Amino acid sequence: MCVGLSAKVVKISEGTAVVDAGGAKREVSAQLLEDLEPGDYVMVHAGVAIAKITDEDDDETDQLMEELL
Amino acid sequence: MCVGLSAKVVKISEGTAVVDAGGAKREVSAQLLEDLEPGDYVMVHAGVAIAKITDEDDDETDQLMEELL
Amino acid sequence: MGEEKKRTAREIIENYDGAAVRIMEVCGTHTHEIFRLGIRKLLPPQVELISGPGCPVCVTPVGFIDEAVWLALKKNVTICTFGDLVRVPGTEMSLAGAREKGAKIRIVYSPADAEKYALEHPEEQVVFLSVGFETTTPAECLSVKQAKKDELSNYSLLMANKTMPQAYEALKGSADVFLYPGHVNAITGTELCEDLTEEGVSGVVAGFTAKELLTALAVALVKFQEGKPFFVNCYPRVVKPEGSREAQQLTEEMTEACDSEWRGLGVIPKSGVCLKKEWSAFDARKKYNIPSIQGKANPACRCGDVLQGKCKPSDCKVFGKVCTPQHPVGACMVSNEGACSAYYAYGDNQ
Amino acid sequence: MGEEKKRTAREIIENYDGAAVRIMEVCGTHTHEIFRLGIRKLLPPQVELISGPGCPVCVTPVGFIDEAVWLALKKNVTICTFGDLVRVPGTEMSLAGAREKGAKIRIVYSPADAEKYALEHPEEQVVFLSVGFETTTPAECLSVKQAKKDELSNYSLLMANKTMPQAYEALKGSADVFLYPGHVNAITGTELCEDLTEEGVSGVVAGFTAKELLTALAVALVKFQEGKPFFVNCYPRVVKPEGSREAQQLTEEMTEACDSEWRGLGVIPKSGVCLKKEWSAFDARKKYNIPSIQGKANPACRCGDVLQGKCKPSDCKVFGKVCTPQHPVGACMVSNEGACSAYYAYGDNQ
Amino acid sequence: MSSLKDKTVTMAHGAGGRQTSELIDQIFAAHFANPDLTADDAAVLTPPAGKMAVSTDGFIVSPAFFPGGNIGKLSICGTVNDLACMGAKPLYLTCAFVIEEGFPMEKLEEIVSAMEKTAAEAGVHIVSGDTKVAGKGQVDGVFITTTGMGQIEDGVNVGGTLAQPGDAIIVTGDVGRHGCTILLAREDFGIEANVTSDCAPLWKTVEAVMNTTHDLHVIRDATRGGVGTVLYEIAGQSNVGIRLDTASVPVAPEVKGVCGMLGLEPLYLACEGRMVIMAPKAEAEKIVETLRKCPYSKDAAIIGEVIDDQPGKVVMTTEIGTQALLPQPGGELLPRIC
Amino acid sequence: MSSLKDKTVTMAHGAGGRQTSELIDQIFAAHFANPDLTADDAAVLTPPAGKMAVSTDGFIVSPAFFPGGNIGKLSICGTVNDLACMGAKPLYLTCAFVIEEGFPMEKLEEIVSAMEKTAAEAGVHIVSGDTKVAGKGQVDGVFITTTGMGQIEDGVNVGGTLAQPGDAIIVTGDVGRHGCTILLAREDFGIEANVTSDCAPLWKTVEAVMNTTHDLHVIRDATRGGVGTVLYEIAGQSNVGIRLDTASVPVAPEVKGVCGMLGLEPLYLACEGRMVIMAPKAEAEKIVETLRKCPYSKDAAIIGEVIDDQPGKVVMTTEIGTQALLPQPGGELLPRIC
Ligand code: SF4
Ligand code: SF4
Ligand SMILES: [Mg+2]
Ligand SMILES: [Mg+2]
Ligand SMILES: [Mg+2]
Ligand SMILES: [Mg+2]
Ligand SMILES: [Mg+2]
Ligand SMILES: [Mg+2]
Ligand SMILES: [Mg+2]
Ligand SMILES: [Mg+2]
Ligand SMILES: [Mg+2]
Ligand SMILES: [Mg+2]
Repeated sequence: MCVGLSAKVVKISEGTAVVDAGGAKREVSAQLLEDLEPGDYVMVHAGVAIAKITDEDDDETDQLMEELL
Repeated sequence: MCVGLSAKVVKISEGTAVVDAGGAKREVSAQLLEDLEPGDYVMVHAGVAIAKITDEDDDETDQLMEELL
Repeated sequence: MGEEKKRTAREIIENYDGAAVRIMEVCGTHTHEIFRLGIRKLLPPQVELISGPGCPVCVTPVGFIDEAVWLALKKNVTICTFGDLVRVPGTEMSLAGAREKGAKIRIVYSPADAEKYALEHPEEQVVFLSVGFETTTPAECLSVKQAKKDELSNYSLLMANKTMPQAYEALKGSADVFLYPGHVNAITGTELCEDLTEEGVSGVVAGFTAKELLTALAVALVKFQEGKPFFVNCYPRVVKPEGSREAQQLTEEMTEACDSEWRGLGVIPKSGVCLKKEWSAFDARKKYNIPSIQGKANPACRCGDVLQGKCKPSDCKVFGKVCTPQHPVGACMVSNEGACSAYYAYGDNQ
Repeated sequence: MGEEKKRTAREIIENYDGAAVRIMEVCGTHTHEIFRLGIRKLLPPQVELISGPGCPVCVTPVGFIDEAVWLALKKNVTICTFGDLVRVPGTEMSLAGAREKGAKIRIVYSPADAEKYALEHPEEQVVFLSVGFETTTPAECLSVKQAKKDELSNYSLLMANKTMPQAYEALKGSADVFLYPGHVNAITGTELCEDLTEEGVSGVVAGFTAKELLTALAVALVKFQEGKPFFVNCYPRVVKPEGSREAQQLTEEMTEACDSEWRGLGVIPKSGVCLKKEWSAFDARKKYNIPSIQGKANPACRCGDVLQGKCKPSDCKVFGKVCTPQHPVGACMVSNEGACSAYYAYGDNQ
Repeated sequence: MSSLKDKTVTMAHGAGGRQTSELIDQIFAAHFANPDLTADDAAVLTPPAGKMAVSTDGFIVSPAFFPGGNIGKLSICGTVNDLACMGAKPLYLTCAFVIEEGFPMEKLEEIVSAMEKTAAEAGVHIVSGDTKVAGKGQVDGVFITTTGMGQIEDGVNVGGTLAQPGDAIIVTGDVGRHGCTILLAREDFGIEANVTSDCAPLWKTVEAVMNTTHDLHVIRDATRGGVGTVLYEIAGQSNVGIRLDTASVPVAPEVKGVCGMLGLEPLYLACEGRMVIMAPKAEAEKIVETLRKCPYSKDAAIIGEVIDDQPGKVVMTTEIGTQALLPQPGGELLPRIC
Repeated sequence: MSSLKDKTVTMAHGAGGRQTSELIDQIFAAHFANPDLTADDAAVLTPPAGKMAVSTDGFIVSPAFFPGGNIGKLSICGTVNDLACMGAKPLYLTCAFVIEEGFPMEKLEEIVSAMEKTAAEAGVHIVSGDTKVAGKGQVDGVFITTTGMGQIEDGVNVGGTLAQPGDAIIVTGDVGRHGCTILLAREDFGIEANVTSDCAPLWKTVEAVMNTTHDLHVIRDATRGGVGTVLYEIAGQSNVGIRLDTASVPVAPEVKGVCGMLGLEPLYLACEGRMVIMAPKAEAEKIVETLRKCPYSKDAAIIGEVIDDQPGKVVMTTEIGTQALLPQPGGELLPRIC
């Protein structure tokens, strides 16, 4: 049940957003995130957008590895 | 729905009687008939024994014809 | 007279050579049995059998079905009923149609079973569709008495009960001889019928076996030839002159006369019975505050005329075409005891 | 360092030749992904992965299921739940078993959907089975807020929500390094984890993709070799040091800490959250006056030890024999994210 | 199998995975085992020689258990008898179950065990099956669909269009027992009577008749709608009249009693182990003699004849010697009888 | 048929009398008409030459109408495909309906019309049927059981036990569409995606493959339980290992998205128009080439191979190049998908 999903915001209404993951769309709560805009990527859990994602991809980890080593 | 059935009383309880027609038995109300006894024949309608029958058969009609003609 | 004595009822009927005579089977069960036994085929042409208003299902007006449908669908009530009522068309739909929409409709053998069901299902509201003549009304009253004894608050009757005397009055002149409904007389006795002879109305009480029916018809024909109004109880093994005192008392104790609508005959004053005030907790109309519903019968349907003997089922334009037991347009086609259904089932050729 | 720089995370892991190290995946989703990706096979023998208590379904005690079953069967309540809870065994039966007996059990994607269902079905009483850690609690709080806005009196939560910090305390010493659950940290931030280094507890926050997991493990191994307690946020695209202020505020506003029973860990003081007094109309325990139920887990089940990393699923005597995902004995076998279920699904040979 | 006690059918049994296989192994395969039964997508069979008869029927009878049988026995009898009606020896049978979540496993086994026994008696192999589980309240208990394949015996040509004036009409036993049993089993009417369903597999019976004579015109099982409906069907299909001697139609007194109480006609109550046979009068006595030696047709009787008068109609000779039409079959309000 | 508007199926339609006949005439016979269709108790058919394949399945999918098909289309595809899996050309089909009182007649006709179209496409004759009506609430809408008979083509020998190490594993198109469609159609999850069921009759597809090569070992339709369940089944039945190249399994992005949201594995979602084929590697390219020319298998792909390692198991090559077991199929909580 802890599944989290990164998805793209395609529509914003009051307090809710429609997110898209590979063409699968669903309305989720946007109440925990201010200033969400279409085009943003968010992490969705249990129907709530819980975090804005800086990067759609996990490329940041490359940087992390760079720094580490 | 007006079907009436002549049946034999096989058991008497308080206010009810079990009647038998060819082996099909059912509990019916005996509240409209006093002094019902096992062995009596009754006319049953909608779950109520509505009349005691003098004769199981319709032989009485023979007599009627006799008288008439 | 020695030879004549031995003539059987059947011979009397087949050889009747008297004046033209119209005999009305008041009771639907008689209609059905007469068909089943092929008795109509025995009759000489001048003897006409007319089917009367004696099927409680057939005379129940469209509005009654509408009330039951309303209770089932709007009030979520469990309807308990004799099976014949289930397919009678209402204005919008029959009870079978309501059941398709999720209504709970239970067919029971007796009102006592409906009361028992209510006792065993306290979470449901149960209404019994109370139709019938003097024969059936006591059974329905008994169920209410039992409900009171069981302290049920979820059982009531939707009543369309009727009594025969007013109908006889209304039908006077429709026939020369009435074949009185044996089981009604078993309850009411024969006094009224005897009294009717004084008004010139003839009749015989008939039973339901082949022999009883033939005898009653034979008696009717013989007596008719004698030329005077007559009454003969041809069902003495069941019908006593005084009827059933217990049933009469019960009905009197619990019900009172009211105006009642008969399909085809319209409202006949004081031809119905309803529960007295002290039993009104068991009166579904009061309990559920049923709005006054004006049922609309299909205008093509001539049930009314059929019930009064004014026409034969086969005279109705839709008989056997649009109106069949599978797709009944009127109540007379639904009930096994209805004249249209009997004409249809046993063929037009009788 | 020029060459080393290019070593991939995978190489670091495969070639780790440092001291023996026990890494605990706190989060069930991590356990599952690590199995799915076959990462365990890459590990040298001195690196041990232990599955921790981070699956909300697994740590939910038997009594909670019993409460839900009681609501469903005795109070005729419609239970809305995440799918994973449906087959978790209760003392007498699971929710699937209750459904066989006629209980209404609906699987929903989010608490908001449960609230919406309640709004659209005012005739039903709806209870959402509120489980989860810091990540999920905000979603459940939001549904209650919405229910208040919609003026619902038929929606409430049966809560078994938990928080991680107390669990970390309880598990201190079970492992050398914690793989922190990324989505919990997305809400709570990283302060607590950083503070834990001062108590000597090391850990990294990990994401969920292959690259993120490998990187987090590599970072953990490299840092572990350095010999000092450490903390690294290896999931920066989602986890910010401050976490989600909005979520923290919401949870603070609506809930308060309470003691909570964890399967295997027993009651941990202040490790649960429940609705504050002003929201108690939405608390199913108060609303339905649920009797105190002492759930009895199957004594053969070692879920508790598994959740604490004290044993592997395969050390449980009934694992894979009596206890399978088809007939789960304990919660760890039911949830996809449970350690027993992962060991079973991906085979014992890993 | 005491291990089934208290077990129920769950949604997982219908999900197509391991538990479906367990159910198949423990219940279905255990009882249906025979060389033709497949675990694959389809059974591979040797087709019948000559012409093949194929029939399918769904069974939804409520209650599923009734005096004289259960839905399992019924589901085999129904299809075996439909094949037998075509003069076909039943060879193969498939069965598809839809089961309500929570259905007791012991009851399921009782049903399957009755199927096994009845199939064995009829000499038919169950070759393939299917199981679906529907959620609580989405199906009432258990529904079974069986499909049968049979080999049409050489030299026999029967069918609903082949009745001829002069044929005798034979019924293989007393009528209406199954319909009456189901009515009573539902307990809605509070009537008790010692009536059991006539449900029986009749291939052996038909085979015995075919061994007596090949001069047969119609064989039909009188299921939904009873003997009355069958007679009207044949009268219509063959465009002949039918004269029925009501007095010679065998009816158990209990069935008569129940019908009297409820205002029903036994001729329109379902049978599940009765055939109506039409054959030239010259053959009729022989046929009846054969039937009376078979276990399910001891009360076989000639009940009428095919006439050229009144095509499409069924005419009864009544108890007073008159002729009257048998009322035409209508849309009766009967419970789920098959 | 505008006359069906507002009409519903009533109990009388299931009573076996005149209204049952009307329903059969107006709906079933009208759509299923073909020379083999019977009005009698059983159809009389010419049996297939050689070996005969027989398969039965019950269909209870909810909702009965979904993007890409309905229960009628599904009921034909399911059985046709089970026959095709045995290398059998579908010849005859029977269908038994259980219909809920009050079911709209127009919807029924839509279902039957889809059956007609699909049967025609598959070249199969519907030969016999049955209709039962259950009371409101005793069945959910409409259930259909179909049974198919087919002729096993000469020279082809396929079966679940015949997979051999070295076989290539082919899937005929993208996976999980049907299961995903049904999940979405139930609207319980509030997810929207442009996904339609892959439901299709595949006999022509299989025939094309058989015309390409007779060197085939396994053909199986990936229905309940999806491709993952089929692979485990075959691995068990043939006692071989299976290596799956996860990256080459075709999955529509929308299906991936939905699975991501709900935490499901596309390999375990049902298909109703996808076959898994196992054949020697040398034949694989040819087979895929043929498949890509057929209408329902444009996305056919080789997704793995049969190995002698790890018998009974399915091993995936993961995105990081490691080997991991595909999780074993379990008792998923899925809605009624077939
Ligand atoms: S045939 Fe039908 S429409 Fe005509 S009078 Fe009779 S019931 Fe009414
Ligand atoms: S295998 Fe089953 S019984 Fe054993 S610990 Fe895991 S869940 Fe509990
Ligand atoms: Mg059949
Ligand atoms: Mg049949
Ligand atoms: Mg038949
Ligand atoms: Mg199947
Ligand atoms: Mg049920
Ligand atoms: Mg099949
Ligand atoms: Mg199949
Ligand atoms: Mg298949
Ligand atoms: Mg049939
Ligand atoms: Mg329904």
